[in-house]
Amino acid sequence: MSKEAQMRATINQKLIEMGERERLKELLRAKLIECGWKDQLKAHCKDVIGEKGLEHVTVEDLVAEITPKGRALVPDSVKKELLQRIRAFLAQHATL
Amino acid sequence: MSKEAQMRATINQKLIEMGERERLKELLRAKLIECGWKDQLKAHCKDVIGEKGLEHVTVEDLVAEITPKGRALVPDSVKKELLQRIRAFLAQHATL
Amino acid sequence: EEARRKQEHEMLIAQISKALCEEIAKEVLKECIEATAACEIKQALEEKAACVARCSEDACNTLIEETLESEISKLANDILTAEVQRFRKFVK
Repeated sequence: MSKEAQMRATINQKLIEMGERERLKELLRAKLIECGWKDQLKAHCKDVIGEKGLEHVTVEDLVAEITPKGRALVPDSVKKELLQRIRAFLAQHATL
Repeated sequence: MSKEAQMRATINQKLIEMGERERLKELLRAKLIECGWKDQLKAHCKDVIGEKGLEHVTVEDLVAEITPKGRALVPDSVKKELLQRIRAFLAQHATL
Repeated sequence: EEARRKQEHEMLIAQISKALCEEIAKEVLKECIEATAACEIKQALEEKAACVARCSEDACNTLIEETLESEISKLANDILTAEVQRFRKFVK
Protein backbone atom coordinates (compact mmCIF):
# COMPACT_ATOMS: atom_id res chain seq x y z
CA MET A 1 0.00 0.00 0.00
CA SER A 2 1.38 3.48 -0.96
CA LYS A 3 2.19 6.02 1.72
CA GLU A 4 -0.80 8.11 0.62
CA ALA A 5 -3.20 5.18 0.68
CA GLN A 6 -1.91 4.15 4.11
CA MET A 7 -2.29 7.67 5.47
CA ARG A 8 -5.76 7.96 3.96
CA ALA A 9 -6.86 4.69 5.56
CA THR A 10 -5.50 5.81 8.94
CA ILE A 11 -7.20 9.19 8.71
CA ASN A 12 -10.47 7.59 7.65
CA GLN A 13 -10.32 5.25 10.59
CA LYS A 14 -9.71 8.17 12.93
CA LEU A 15 -12.62 10.05 11.39
CA ILE A 16 -14.88 7.08 12.07
CA GLU A 17 -13.55 6.29 15.56
CA MET A 18 -13.91 9.88 16.71
CA GLY A 19 -17.43 10.15 15.25
CA GLU A 20 -16.29 12.95 12.96
CA ARG A 21 -17.27 11.12 9.75
CA GLU A 22 -20.86 10.88 10.98
CA ARG A 23 -20.84 14.52 12.10
CA LEU A 24 -19.56 15.59 8.68
CA LYS A 25 -22.32 13.60 6.98
CA GLU A 26 -24.90 15.22 9.29
CA LEU A 27 -23.44 18.65 8.53
CA LEU A 28 -23.76 18.02 4.81
CA ARG A 29 -27.34 16.73 5.14
CA ALA A 30 -28.29 19.85 7.14
CA LYS A 31 -26.61 22.16 4.62
CA LEU A 32 -28.36 20.46 1.71
CA ILE A 33 -31.73 21.23 3.35
CA GLU A 34 -30.74 24.74 4.43
CA CYS A 35 -29.56 25.83 0.98
CA GLY A 36 -32.75 24.56 -0.71
CA TRP A 37 -31.08 21.66 -2.51
CA LYS A 38 -33.57 19.13 -1.15
CA ASP A 39 -36.54 21.26 -2.25
CA GLN A 40 -35.06 21.68 -5.71
CA LEU A 41 -34.52 17.93 -5.94
CA LYS A 42 -38.10 17.21 -4.81
CA ALA A 43 -39.40 19.59 -7.50
CA HIS A 44 -37.24 17.86 -10.10
CA CYS A 45 -38.61 14.49 -8.95
CA LYS A 46 -42.18 15.75 -9.40
CA ASP A 47 -41.33 16.97 -12.93
CA VAL A 48 -39.84 13.62 -13.92
CA ILE A 49 -42.78 11.69 -12.46
CA GLY A 50 -45.17 14.03 -14.30
CA GLU A 51 -43.32 13.58 -17.62
CA LYS A 52 -42.91 9.80 -17.48
CA GLY A 53 -46.20 8.98 -15.74
CA LEU A 54 -46.41 7.46 -12.29
CA GLU A 55 -47.29 4.02 -13.64
CA HIS A 56 -44.10 3.97 -15.77
CA VAL A 57 -41.44 5.05 -13.29
CA THR A 58 -39.69 2.97 -10.63
CA VAL A 59 -37.57 4.31 -7.77
CA GLU A 60 -34.48 3.11 -9.64
CA ASP A 61 -35.54 4.95 -12.82
CA LEU A 62 -36.16 8.10 -10.86
CA VAL A 63 -32.81 7.91 -9.05
CA ALA A 64 -31.02 7.47 -12.39
CA GLU A 65 -32.86 10.49 -13.86
CA ILE A 66 -32.35 12.90 -10.99
CA THR A 67 -28.79 12.02 -9.93
CA PRO A 68 -26.92 14.18 -12.51
CA LYS A 69 -28.97 17.25 -11.60
CA GLY A 70 -28.72 16.37 -7.90
CA ARG A 71 -24.95 16.38 -8.08
CA ALA A 72 -24.82 19.57 -10.18
CA LEU A 73 -27.11 21.47 -7.80
CA VAL A 74 -24.84 21.16 -4.75
CA PRO A 75 -23.59 24.74 -4.10
CA ASP A 76 -19.83 25.24 -4.20
CA SER A 77 -20.05 26.96 -0.82
CA VAL A 78 -21.38 23.76 0.74
CA LYS A 79 -18.58 21.66 -0.79
CA LYS A 80 -16.07 24.27 0.37
CA GLU A 81 -17.37 24.22 3.95
CA LEU A 82 -17.18 20.44 4.10
CA LEU A 83 -13.65 20.49 2.74
CA GLN A 84 -12.58 23.11 5.30
CA ARG A 85 -13.96 20.97 8.13
CA ILE A 86 -12.08 17.94 6.89
CA ARG A 87 -8.84 19.94 6.48
CA ALA A 88 -9.20 21.33 10.00
CA PHE A 89 -9.64 17.80 11.36
CA LEU A 90 -6.65 16.55 9.41
CA ALA A 91 -4.51 19.49 10.51
CA GLN A 92 -5.26 18.53 14.09
CA HIS A 93 -5.01 14.75 13.86
CA ALA A 94 -2.71 13.87 10.97
CA THR A 95 0.87 13.65 12.18
CA LEU A 96 3.98 13.67 10.02
CA MET B 1 -58.67 20.49 -16.90
CA SER B 2 -57.43 19.77 -13.37
CA LYS B 3 -55.97 16.35 -12.55
CA GLU B 4 -58.98 15.56 -10.39
CA ALA B 5 -61.49 16.57 -13.08
CA GLN B 6 -59.53 14.45 -15.57
CA MET B 7 -59.61 11.48 -13.21
CA ARG B 8 -63.36 11.88 -12.68
CA ALA B 9 -63.96 11.99 -16.45
CA THR B 10 -61.77 8.90 -17.02
CA ILE B 11 -63.57 6.91 -14.32
CA ASN B 12 -66.95 7.86 -15.70
CA GLN B 13 -65.90 6.96 -19.23
CA LYS B 14 -64.62 3.53 -18.19
CA LEU B 15 -67.83 2.80 -16.29
CA ILE B 16 -69.97 3.76 -19.29
CA GLU B 17 -67.81 2.07 -21.95
CA MET B 18 -67.90 -1.30 -20.24
CA GLY B 19 -71.60 -1.09 -19.39
CA GLU B 20 -70.86 -1.09 -15.69
CA ARG B 21 -72.68 2.16 -15.04
CA GLU B 22 -75.96 0.71 -16.37
CA ARG B 23 -75.43 -2.50 -14.38
CA LEU B 24 -74.87 -0.45 -11.21
CA LYS B 25 -78.07 1.54 -11.81
CA GLU B 26 -79.96 -1.74 -12.22
CA LEU B 27 -78.40 -3.06 -9.04
CA LEU B 28 -79.43 0.11 -7.20
CA ARG B 29 -83.04 -0.12 -8.47
CA ALA B 30 -83.21 -3.76 -7.31
CA LYS B 31 -81.74 -2.86 -3.90
CA LEU B 32 -84.20 0.02 -3.47
CA ILE B 33 -87.07 -2.44 -3.88
CA GLU B 34 -85.42 -5.17 -1.79
CA CYS B 35 -84.75 -2.90 1.21
CA GLY B 36 -88.28 -1.50 1.24
CA TRP B 37 -87.32 1.98 0.04
CA LYS B 38 -89.92 1.93 -2.73
CA ASP B 39 -92.72 0.88 -0.39
CA GLN B 40 -91.77 3.50 2.19
CA LEU B 41 -91.73 6.20 -0.44
CA LYS B 42 -95.06 5.07 -1.91
CA ALA B 43 -96.59 5.41 1.53
CA HIS B 44 -95.04 8.85 1.95
CA CYS B 45 -96.46 9.89 -1.46
CA LYS B 46 -99.94 8.87 -0.37
CA ASP B 47 -99.54 10.82 2.88
CA VAL B 48 -98.53 13.97 0.99
CA ILE B 49 -101.46 13.61 -1.43
CA GLY B 50 -103.77 13.11 1.53
CA GLU B 51 -102.45 16.24 3.30
CA LYS B 52 -102.43 18.55 0.29
CA GLY B 53 -105.54 17.18 -1.41
CA LEU B 54 -105.60 15.43 -4.77
CA GLU B 55 -106.94 18.47 -6.59
CA HIS B 56 -104.09 20.65 -5.32
CA VAL B 57 -101.06 18.55 -6.08
CA THR B 58 -99.10 18.18 -9.32
CA VAL B 59 -96.42 15.60 -10.14
CA GLU B 60 -93.80 18.33 -9.77
CA ASP B 61 -95.13 19.30 -6.31
CA LEU B 62 -95.07 15.65 -5.26
CA VAL B 63 -91.52 15.11 -6.52
CA ALA B 64 -90.36 18.25 -4.66
CA GLU B 65 -92.04 17.07 -1.44
CA ILE B 66 -90.86 13.48 -1.40
CA THR B 67 -87.31 13.88 -2.76
CA PRO B 68 -85.63 14.87 0.56
CA LYS B 69 -87.12 11.82 2.28
CA GLY B 70 -86.31 9.68 -0.75
CA ARG B 71 -82.63 10.62 -0.45
CA ALA B 72 -82.56 10.15 3.33
CA LEU B 73 -84.18 6.71 3.13
CA VAL B 74 -81.44 5.16 0.98
CA PRO B 75 -79.63 2.80 3.39
CA ASP B 76 -75.91 3.45 3.95
CA SER B 77 -75.28 -0.23 3.27
CA VAL B 78 -76.61 0.20 -0.28
CA LYS B 79 -74.38 3.23 -0.93
CA LYS B 80 -71.44 1.32 0.54
CA GLU B 81 -72.09 -1.69 -1.69
CA LEU B 82 -72.23 0.46 -4.83
CA LEU B 83 -69.00 2.22 -3.91
CA GLN B 84 -67.26 -1.11 -3.28
CA ARG B 85 -68.45 -2.35 -6.70
CA ILE B 86 -67.06 0.75 -8.37
CA ARG B 87 -63.72 0.39 -6.56
CA ALA B 88 -63.46 -3.30 -7.47
CA PHE B 89 -64.30 -2.53 -11.09
CA LEU B 90 -61.65 0.18 -11.33
CA ALA B 91 -59.04 -2.02 -9.66
CA GLN B 92 -59.70 -4.69 -12.27
CA HIS B 93 -60.27 -2.71 -15.45
CA ALA B 94 -58.78 0.71 -15.28
CA THR B 95 -55.17 1.83 -15.52
CA LEU B 96 -55.80 5.25 -14.04
CA GLU C 1 14.70 19.21 4.21
CA GLU C 2 12.32 20.08 7.02
CA ALA C 3 10.57 22.66 4.82
CA ARG C 4 10.36 20.14 1.93
CA ARG C 5 8.88 17.46 4.17
CA LYS C 6 6.40 19.98 5.55
CA GLN C 7 5.38 21.05 2.04
CA GLU C 8 5.01 17.41 0.97
CA HIS C 9 2.87 16.71 4.03
CA GLU C 10 0.64 19.70 3.35
CA MET C 11 0.14 18.61 -0.26
CA LEU C 12 -0.73 15.14 0.95
CA ILE C 13 -3.22 16.55 3.48
CA ALA C 14 -4.81 18.65 0.71
CA GLN C 15 -5.09 15.61 -1.59
CA ILE C 16 -6.49 13.34 1.11
CA SER C 17 -8.93 16.07 2.29
CA LYS C 18 -10.22 16.50 -1.25
CA ALA C 19 -10.60 12.73 -1.76
CA LEU C 20 -12.36 12.27 1.59
CA CYS C 21 -14.61 15.25 0.89
CA GLU C 22 -15.64 13.77 -2.46
CA GLU C 23 -16.16 10.33 -0.91
CA ILE C 24 -18.33 11.65 1.94
CA ALA C 25 -20.27 13.97 -0.40
CA LYS C 26 -20.89 11.10 -2.83
CA GLU C 27 -22.13 8.86 -0.02
CA VAL C 28 -24.46 11.51 1.44
CA LEU C 29 -25.77 12.54 -1.99
CA LYS C 30 -26.51 8.90 -2.91
CA GLU C 31 -28.44 8.38 0.35
CA CYS C 32 -30.34 11.69 0.02
CA ILE C 33 -31.19 11.16 -3.65
CA GLU C 34 -32.43 7.61 -3.07
CA ALA C 35 -34.46 8.66 -0.02
CA THR C 36 -35.98 11.65 -1.85
CA ALA C 37 -36.88 9.56 -4.92
CA ALA C 38 -38.53 6.85 -2.80
CA CYS C 39 -40.39 9.45 -0.75
CA GLU C 40 -41.66 11.34 -3.82
CA ILE C 41 -42.92 8.19 -5.51
CA LYS C 42 -44.61 7.05 -2.31
CA GLN C 43 -46.25 10.46 -1.91
CA ALA C 44 -47.36 10.52 -5.56
CA LEU C 45 -48.89 7.04 -5.20
CA GLU C 46 -50.71 8.05 -2.02
CA GLU C 47 -52.03 11.24 -3.63
CA LYS C 48 -53.22 9.27 -6.65
CA ALA C 49 -54.95 6.67 -4.45
CA ALA C 50 -56.68 9.45 -2.51
CA CYS C 51 -57.75 11.10 -5.78
CA VAL C 52 -59.14 7.80 -7.12
CA ALA C 53 -61.03 7.27 -3.84
CA ARG C 54 -62.55 10.77 -3.96
CA CYS C 55 -63.48 10.48 -7.64
CA SER C 56 -64.97 7.00 -7.14
CA GLU C 57 -67.14 8.38 -4.35
CA ASP C 58 -68.20 11.28 -6.60
CA ALA C 59 -69.08 8.84 -9.40
CA CYS C 60 -71.08 6.75 -6.91
CA ASN C 61 -72.97 9.77 -5.53
CA THR C 62 -73.79 11.06 -9.02
CA LEU C 63 -75.05 7.62 -10.07
CA ILE C 64 -77.25 7.37 -6.96
CA GLU C 65 -78.61 10.89 -7.45
CA GLU C 66 -79.43 10.23 -11.11
CA THR C 67 -81.16 6.94 -10.33
CA LEU C 68 -83.12 8.43 -7.43
CA GLU C 69 -84.24 11.33 -9.60
CA SER C 70 -85.69 9.04 -12.27
CA GLU C 71 -87.15 6.54 -9.74
CA ILE C 72 -88.79 9.26 -7.63
CA SER C 73 -90.22 10.99 -10.70
CA LYS C 74 -91.65 7.70 -12.01
CA LEU C 75 -93.00 6.76 -8.58
CA ALA C 76 -94.68 10.15 -8.05
CA ASN C 77 -96.22 10.02 -11.51
CA ASP C 78 -97.47 6.41 -11.04
CA ILE C 79 -98.94 7.06 -7.58
CA LEU C 80 -100.66 10.29 -8.55
CA THR C 81 -102.09 8.72 -11.71
CA ALA C 82 -103.32 5.74 -9.69
CA GLU C 83 -104.89 8.01 -7.04
CA VAL C 84 -106.66 10.13 -9.68
CA GLN C 85 -108.00 6.97 -11.36
CA ARG C 86 -109.15 5.61 -7.98
CA PHE C 87 -110.90 8.88 -7.20
CA ARG C 88 -112.64 8.94 -10.61
CA LYS C 89 -113.81 5.35 -10.11
CA PHE C 90 -115.12 6.30 -6.68
CA VAL C 91 -116.98 9.32 -8.08
CA LYS C 92 -118.46 7.17 -10.86
